[in-house]
Amino acid sequence: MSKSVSELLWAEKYRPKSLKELVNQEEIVKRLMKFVEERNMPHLLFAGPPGTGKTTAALALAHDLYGEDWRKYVLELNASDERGIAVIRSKVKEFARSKLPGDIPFKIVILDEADNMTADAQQALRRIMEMFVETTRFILIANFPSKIIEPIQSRCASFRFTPLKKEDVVSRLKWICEQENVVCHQDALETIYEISEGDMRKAINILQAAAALGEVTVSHVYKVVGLAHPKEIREILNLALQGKFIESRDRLRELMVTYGLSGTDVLKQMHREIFSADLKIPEDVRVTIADYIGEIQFRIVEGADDEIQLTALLAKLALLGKKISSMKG
Amino acid sequence: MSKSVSELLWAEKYRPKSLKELVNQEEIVKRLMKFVEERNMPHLLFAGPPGTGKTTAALALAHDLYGEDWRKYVLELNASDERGIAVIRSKVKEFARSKLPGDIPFKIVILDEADNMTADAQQALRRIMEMFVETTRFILIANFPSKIIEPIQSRCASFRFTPLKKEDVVSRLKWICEQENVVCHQDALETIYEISEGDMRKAINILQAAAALGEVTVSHVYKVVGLAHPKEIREILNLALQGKFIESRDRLRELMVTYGLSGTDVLKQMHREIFSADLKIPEDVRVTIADYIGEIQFRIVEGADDEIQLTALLAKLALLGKKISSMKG
Amino acid sequence: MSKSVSELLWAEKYRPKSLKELVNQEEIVKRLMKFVEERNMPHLLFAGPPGTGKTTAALALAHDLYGEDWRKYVLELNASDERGIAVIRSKVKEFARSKLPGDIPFKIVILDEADNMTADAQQALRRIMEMFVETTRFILIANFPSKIIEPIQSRCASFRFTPLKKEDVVSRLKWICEQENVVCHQDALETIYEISEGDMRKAINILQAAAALGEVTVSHVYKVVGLAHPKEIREILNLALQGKFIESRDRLRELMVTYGLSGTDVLKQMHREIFSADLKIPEDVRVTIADYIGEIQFRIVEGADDEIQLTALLAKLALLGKKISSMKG
Amino acid sequence: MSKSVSELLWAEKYRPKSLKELVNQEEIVKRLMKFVEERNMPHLLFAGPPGTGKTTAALALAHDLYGEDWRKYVLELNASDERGIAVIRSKVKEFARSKLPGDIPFKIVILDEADNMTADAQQALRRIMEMFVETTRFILIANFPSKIIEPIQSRCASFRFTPLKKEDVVSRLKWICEQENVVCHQDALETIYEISEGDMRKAINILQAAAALGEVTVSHVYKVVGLAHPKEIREILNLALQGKFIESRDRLRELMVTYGLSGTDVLKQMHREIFSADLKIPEDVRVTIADYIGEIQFRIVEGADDEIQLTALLAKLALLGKKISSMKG
Amino acid sequence: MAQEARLPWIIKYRPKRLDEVVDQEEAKAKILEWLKKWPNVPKKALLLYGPPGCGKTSLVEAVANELGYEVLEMNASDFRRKEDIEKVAIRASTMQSLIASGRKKLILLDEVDGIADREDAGGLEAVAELVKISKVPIVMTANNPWDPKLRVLREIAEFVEFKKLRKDDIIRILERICIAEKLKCDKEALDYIATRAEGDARAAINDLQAIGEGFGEVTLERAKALLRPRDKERDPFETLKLLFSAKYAWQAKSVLNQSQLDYEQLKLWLEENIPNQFSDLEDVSRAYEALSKADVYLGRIIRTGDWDLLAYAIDLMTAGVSLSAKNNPRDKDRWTKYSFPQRLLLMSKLKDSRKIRDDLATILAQHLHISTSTAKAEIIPILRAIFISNPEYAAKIAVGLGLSEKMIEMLAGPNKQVVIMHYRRLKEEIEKKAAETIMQLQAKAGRTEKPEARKEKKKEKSQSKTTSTDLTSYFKK
Repeated sequence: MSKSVSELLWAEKYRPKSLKELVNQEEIVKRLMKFVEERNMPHLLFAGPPGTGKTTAALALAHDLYGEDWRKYVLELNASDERGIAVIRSKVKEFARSKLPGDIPFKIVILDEADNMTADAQQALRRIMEMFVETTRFILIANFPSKIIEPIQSRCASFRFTPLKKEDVVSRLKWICEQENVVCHQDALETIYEISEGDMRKAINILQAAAALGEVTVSHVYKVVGLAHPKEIREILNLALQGKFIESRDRLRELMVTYGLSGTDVLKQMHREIFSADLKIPEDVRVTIADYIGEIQFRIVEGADDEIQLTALLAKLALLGKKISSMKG
Repeated sequence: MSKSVSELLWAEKYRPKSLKELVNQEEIVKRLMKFVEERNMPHLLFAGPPGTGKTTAALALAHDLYGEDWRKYVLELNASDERGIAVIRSKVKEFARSKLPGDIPFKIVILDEADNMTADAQQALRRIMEMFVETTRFILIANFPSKIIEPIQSRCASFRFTPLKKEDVVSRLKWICEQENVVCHQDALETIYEISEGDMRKAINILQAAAALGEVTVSHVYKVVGLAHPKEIREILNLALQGKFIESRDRLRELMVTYGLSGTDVLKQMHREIFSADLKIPEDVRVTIADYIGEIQFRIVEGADDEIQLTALLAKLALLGKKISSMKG
Repeated sequence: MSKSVSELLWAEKYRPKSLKELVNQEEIVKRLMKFVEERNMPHLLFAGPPGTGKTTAALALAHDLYGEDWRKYVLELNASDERGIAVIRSKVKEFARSKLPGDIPFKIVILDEADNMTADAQQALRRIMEMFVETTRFILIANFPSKIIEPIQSRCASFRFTPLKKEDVVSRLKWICEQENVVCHQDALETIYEISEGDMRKAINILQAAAALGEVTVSHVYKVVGLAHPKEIREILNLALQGKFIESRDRLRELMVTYGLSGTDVLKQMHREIFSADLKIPEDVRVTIADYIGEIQFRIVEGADDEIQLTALLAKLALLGKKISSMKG
Repeated sequence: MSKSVSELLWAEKYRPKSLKELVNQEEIVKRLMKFVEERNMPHLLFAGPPGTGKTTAALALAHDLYGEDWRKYVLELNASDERGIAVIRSKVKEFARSKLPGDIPFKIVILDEADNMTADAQQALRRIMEMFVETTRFILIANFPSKIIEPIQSRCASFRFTPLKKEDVVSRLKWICEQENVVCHQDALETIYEISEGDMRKAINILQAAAALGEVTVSHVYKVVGLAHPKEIREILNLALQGKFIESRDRLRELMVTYGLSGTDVLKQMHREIFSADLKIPEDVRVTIADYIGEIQFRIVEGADDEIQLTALLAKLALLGKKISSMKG
Repeated sequence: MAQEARLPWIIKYRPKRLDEVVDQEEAKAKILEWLKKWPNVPKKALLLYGPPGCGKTSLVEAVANELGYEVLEMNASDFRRKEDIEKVAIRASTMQSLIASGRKKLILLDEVDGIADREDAGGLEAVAELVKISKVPIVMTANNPWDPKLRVLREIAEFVEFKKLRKDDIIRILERICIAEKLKCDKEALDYIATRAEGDARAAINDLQAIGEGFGEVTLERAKALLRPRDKERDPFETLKLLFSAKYAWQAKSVLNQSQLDYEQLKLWLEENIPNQFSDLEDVSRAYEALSKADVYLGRIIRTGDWDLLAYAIDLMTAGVSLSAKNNPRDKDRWTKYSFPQRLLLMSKLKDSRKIRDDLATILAQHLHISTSTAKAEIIPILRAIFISNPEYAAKIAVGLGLSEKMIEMLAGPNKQVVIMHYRRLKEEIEKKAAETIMQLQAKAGRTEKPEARKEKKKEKSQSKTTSTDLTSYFKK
């Protein structure tokens, strides 16, 4: 089952298996290859935004170290899965205890999302890392290195992964489309890049879902990610700014129903549109809207009602529009 | 209309019992029927706007799997009514424990409004889903799929329910009217569709209420909508805007006692009133009120006492009314 | 291995072993030496910011009391490890039970981060302290003495550790560089002091990490601590204040990506820059920015979206800038 | 050994052992001595603020009744002991029921902080107090007698302990300083009195800690209690309100370092000072500041950064100050 | 006797005979009569209630003494879980046979309001059961008869009220003790003690002992020195007046220190009275703004558990409200007739109506497979439309869904009479039909009509209620 699933998912199917196949993060790859060569390495900390290849690099490193059997010598833990440090301790203990075959220098524990652990759990982790250091190396993966406590950072060699560049992502997507015999449009691939914000895994997932609808077009892309078409969002903003409060609100409700958007989804899309050249409003209006969106998003995070708060946002926009036009008039 | 001594709500009376009876969401139905055939299925996630048949599909699936006795093998939970994940856990545990007859492959837990759970509760839910996976499958129902955490989404087969089309809703309403021997007008049915925004349950409810007035005409439909939302709220808003603060507050209290409304209920109804044509106030006042309501709703979320916050809102409205009239005067 | 690790870490390698080697906190050292002399002491409470030598002093005291074998008579507990008071009790019991050699007056329990314990746990701790007082003395270590309950405070002789002075830290760092044959720049050492805020351990860790990049320069320092160069932060602030909203936002995104900064990291750095003379803005603008940063930081702590909120902050700055220039103009 | 530790603690060392040594609450002491003389007494309820000698009086009474062996005949239950309804029904009842040794008129149960017991537990106590009155008398000690249920109050003769007078506390402290050969300043002793709010035990603890720093001076006193001098806090508030933002912030940082204050400590002190007549600001401004402080405290409670938030508070004050002066001007 | 001397006086001077019990003549008579008639009494248990120290337990003991009962006591110091009570019940139900061999028995369940919800789970229900089967009289005592948890006892026990003692009675008791103890007593001192006791003889005796014992005399001076008068707390009206008229923030803040109101109550009193005191709308709005912010702090306390925030809530609701009178500062001192918070009066009504609405929503939620909040937001309004516009049809739905009459009242508003009329008629119809069906079935099966007779009887007892719930469960199936 797991095999077939991984073949079905392009993100898995096209995930590089070996360090040699990694096309980005050249600096990092070079250093990692050195470890393979020397068959020795310190604990590692891989930091960077999602989808920049951190996990891929960790697995590829293991692959290159141990060959095809690598899974035997690797324990993968997802920190947000196994929240309790006690679980981590016992699993690592179990894993570290088992004997090493003669030619294997050490085993590897890959700990994903390590920055999601509490400071206390990280303290405990640090001790675990020390306890088993003779037989086991840790690769910690984190989005934000600053959320990893000092003492761990200072025990790890640290690698910083940067977001992939547009051309890299787009050309990779195009290549996959060719492998899969899928028709794709350049603007659709660019939209995918923007939505996925340099996260390769996300990008490939979107690509696959859009391809499932036939062709990879812009509107298919928006459909599969469950986002409204930016044009619609812009229209709502414009309506509100023109003082057509009730109309804008009706449109918004319709949109939310059609696409199944939550309040946060809508705000995120609005936030993106503020920076779009297609929204024809003066820059200072954009600025004010950005300020409002921050306020409303906070309220929703605090548990306020999506609908009431979005209405309040439209109301604020309508008042803003009125003020601007009265100033002009 | 029905001649029997007792009467039920049509939304339930005419709910399809089996997948075969489901007339919309064909794609989804086809996939679900496959599960019935194979007598196996993964966890499911049904997402989509209210009234698009999510719950109906879940119940019909259970019916088709287990036959008339299906209720024995199904646990229905509504996340917004269960107090805390601990309660959910113990209920599921209890339910999962009872033995399965030989021919039943697994039991089903239907968890409605799963997107109302906090991220932490969802994490716990995920663990529960895993714990009982041998004997139990979950069907999670949500309005906004983006509010379901990633790890749950990736463990579920996901189904997206889309809003019903006008012709589907209208023809269904017409069919019900025939069953009930109720005279109905095409334009009235269309009006119902528009008011209910593609929500089938809502549409049928309005239909039944309009039928209770005799015939289903456009004016009856509007009358029903008017009756459903008491004009008291409107009067309270008007009193406050006229500066009659104490009077408006007293009326508010009376209303809350008569109907058993909470502060949040009242605020939601006020929010609805702002958009009602029956409230005769200039549009820019509506806008300002919408802004106030957003602010106060946030405070209700943050605060301890709904009614204090509502009273504060009335005071603000009174002040607003005074300012407006002084500007005019 | 653990030995070599401690040698690898400069913070361990250069940690003073005996009270005599402690160069700061003279008053405290004098009092502690008295205890060694008298071979008697009450329970102790060491309070003060991180990295001011509390743990070092405790260990050095033990060392001076018991000689090289000191580890035998000392039980180190980290409150955040062994949260449960039950664990503490049993460990202390175990430890206190073992016989004392003739010439040892008492054993020592060092309890780190005691202020992280709940009030209830502290109450229980108090009883434990009383229970074993005949054979055992406690040294409690805390950042904030106010978080230690009254009854414990009054049972302890209390010592307040103050942050190290700039010259002390810098000269210590310079001395270490000499020992390690590392080239270092004076301004880099000063930057380390500022970033580490008088925390010696942190300072040494940063020094070591920066040294690993070759020389200890200012830019290496910023690199290893994962912070943007202050100049870049200031530029973003300036762009926003000049109304170049979109540009400032693009720069900010780039920065976050390059350095892997989280929203909180950015805010902390901005906060530091408000007080920098290199940022050429009037004092009242600084004031307003400080207010905004507080608000936005809180929102992010509450779980709001980093990106939306930082954008909102830049928007606020842009609006502020506009207001100022319009007032001038 | 435990003796020497208790001798190390002045609050223990100078705690009166016998009623004769009690220097305050003369009327009550006289009354209690009569009970000793008569070898009879009703149940007693000692009420009053902390540190007014309630527990001391209860223990001294027991001491005078039974002599040095008094602990044998007394059951002491403190707040930190389990005192739920089950304990009352078992442990306390057991003790009350057990036979009297020959020459003792009755046993004593001392329930410290009885007002913290649940109402149910208190209910369970009622009849025990009557049924076993021949062998056992109760002394209940409470800070808030109103939290003792009425039926128990009516079973006790109640005595209200009043806060110690300034001269009493100061002269006691002075006397202790003489015993201990410590130099002390009159104003320091008065400061101790003010901080300890008539709580003798707290006062002596502060005295001892301050003495440990060498002499008992005002600044040593503030240092050991971890409080800033109120005047300094007021100065910071004034600086901020006058718009001297950076200066106020530098002062605040210095203060926090010097006294080892946490953010919350500072906020609490500020909150106290804003209502002080020594801070010359309009009355409604005090409330506004209180709101600001509350907001900032909440943010810190939620996990926001101490430093950023305190800076934000000072910024808010600066902005407020500007507004006030512009309104005047 | 030496032993006796060491007793606290409240024990030493406890009434031992009936005539030593001061006052409470009515209660005495009731108890005596009830005991004499027992078991031929309407209710098989007595519940004596009244404030502490008015002699409830003493009276039971005295009566038992006089009439020769042996008292089996169970009180709050005993575990009173279900199983503990049941043990007593077993003894009680078999005790009759013992009477021949020994004295008559009486069970005293003292302090039944002290049966704890959690630790004594099931205790009160077990007491109710005990009363049913007991072969000996049962007397209970409690302080507050309105305690909701005593509701189960209301139907099975006769409630007998004990009054607060009058001051004169208390003085008489004290005088008697003074004589017995050979205390010189000062009339004013006794008056002072008795006043302070507020009808509680036990408290007064304790005070007397505390002041007098060992000194040989009771003086007003010592009474005042030892027994501080309770702090006089300001009533709500004084509290509000002081708060509104405060010129300084600290003045307004300090009103809570000595008030009968706590901050929660003060919040409600302010909500009610701000517009009574302030006339300017802006001032009013400002004051409510302060109150609203105070409430936000209270909410945050609940969520974070950080009670340090309470200080800020109090600042805002006291000083914040008081200093809001900026446009019309003279309003601050205006004489105002304050009103009692209507919300406190409406609270129980509101609770009832919310309960009805919640129950209704629960029925609808189960019926329609939706959440209760959706039921409230969507379905109840629609039902309301139907109930207002078509009473007959509404009645059918009410029957179909198994709604109660209270629910119908809420939904139908002005139409409630008509809908309920139809509703009752429909139900009768159904019941008739049901009865017919049962008869037919029985005729078919040829059974006796015993089960039906029993059912008929039950129906008489609680008419509409049972049928409506029966219907609910019927339709739930």
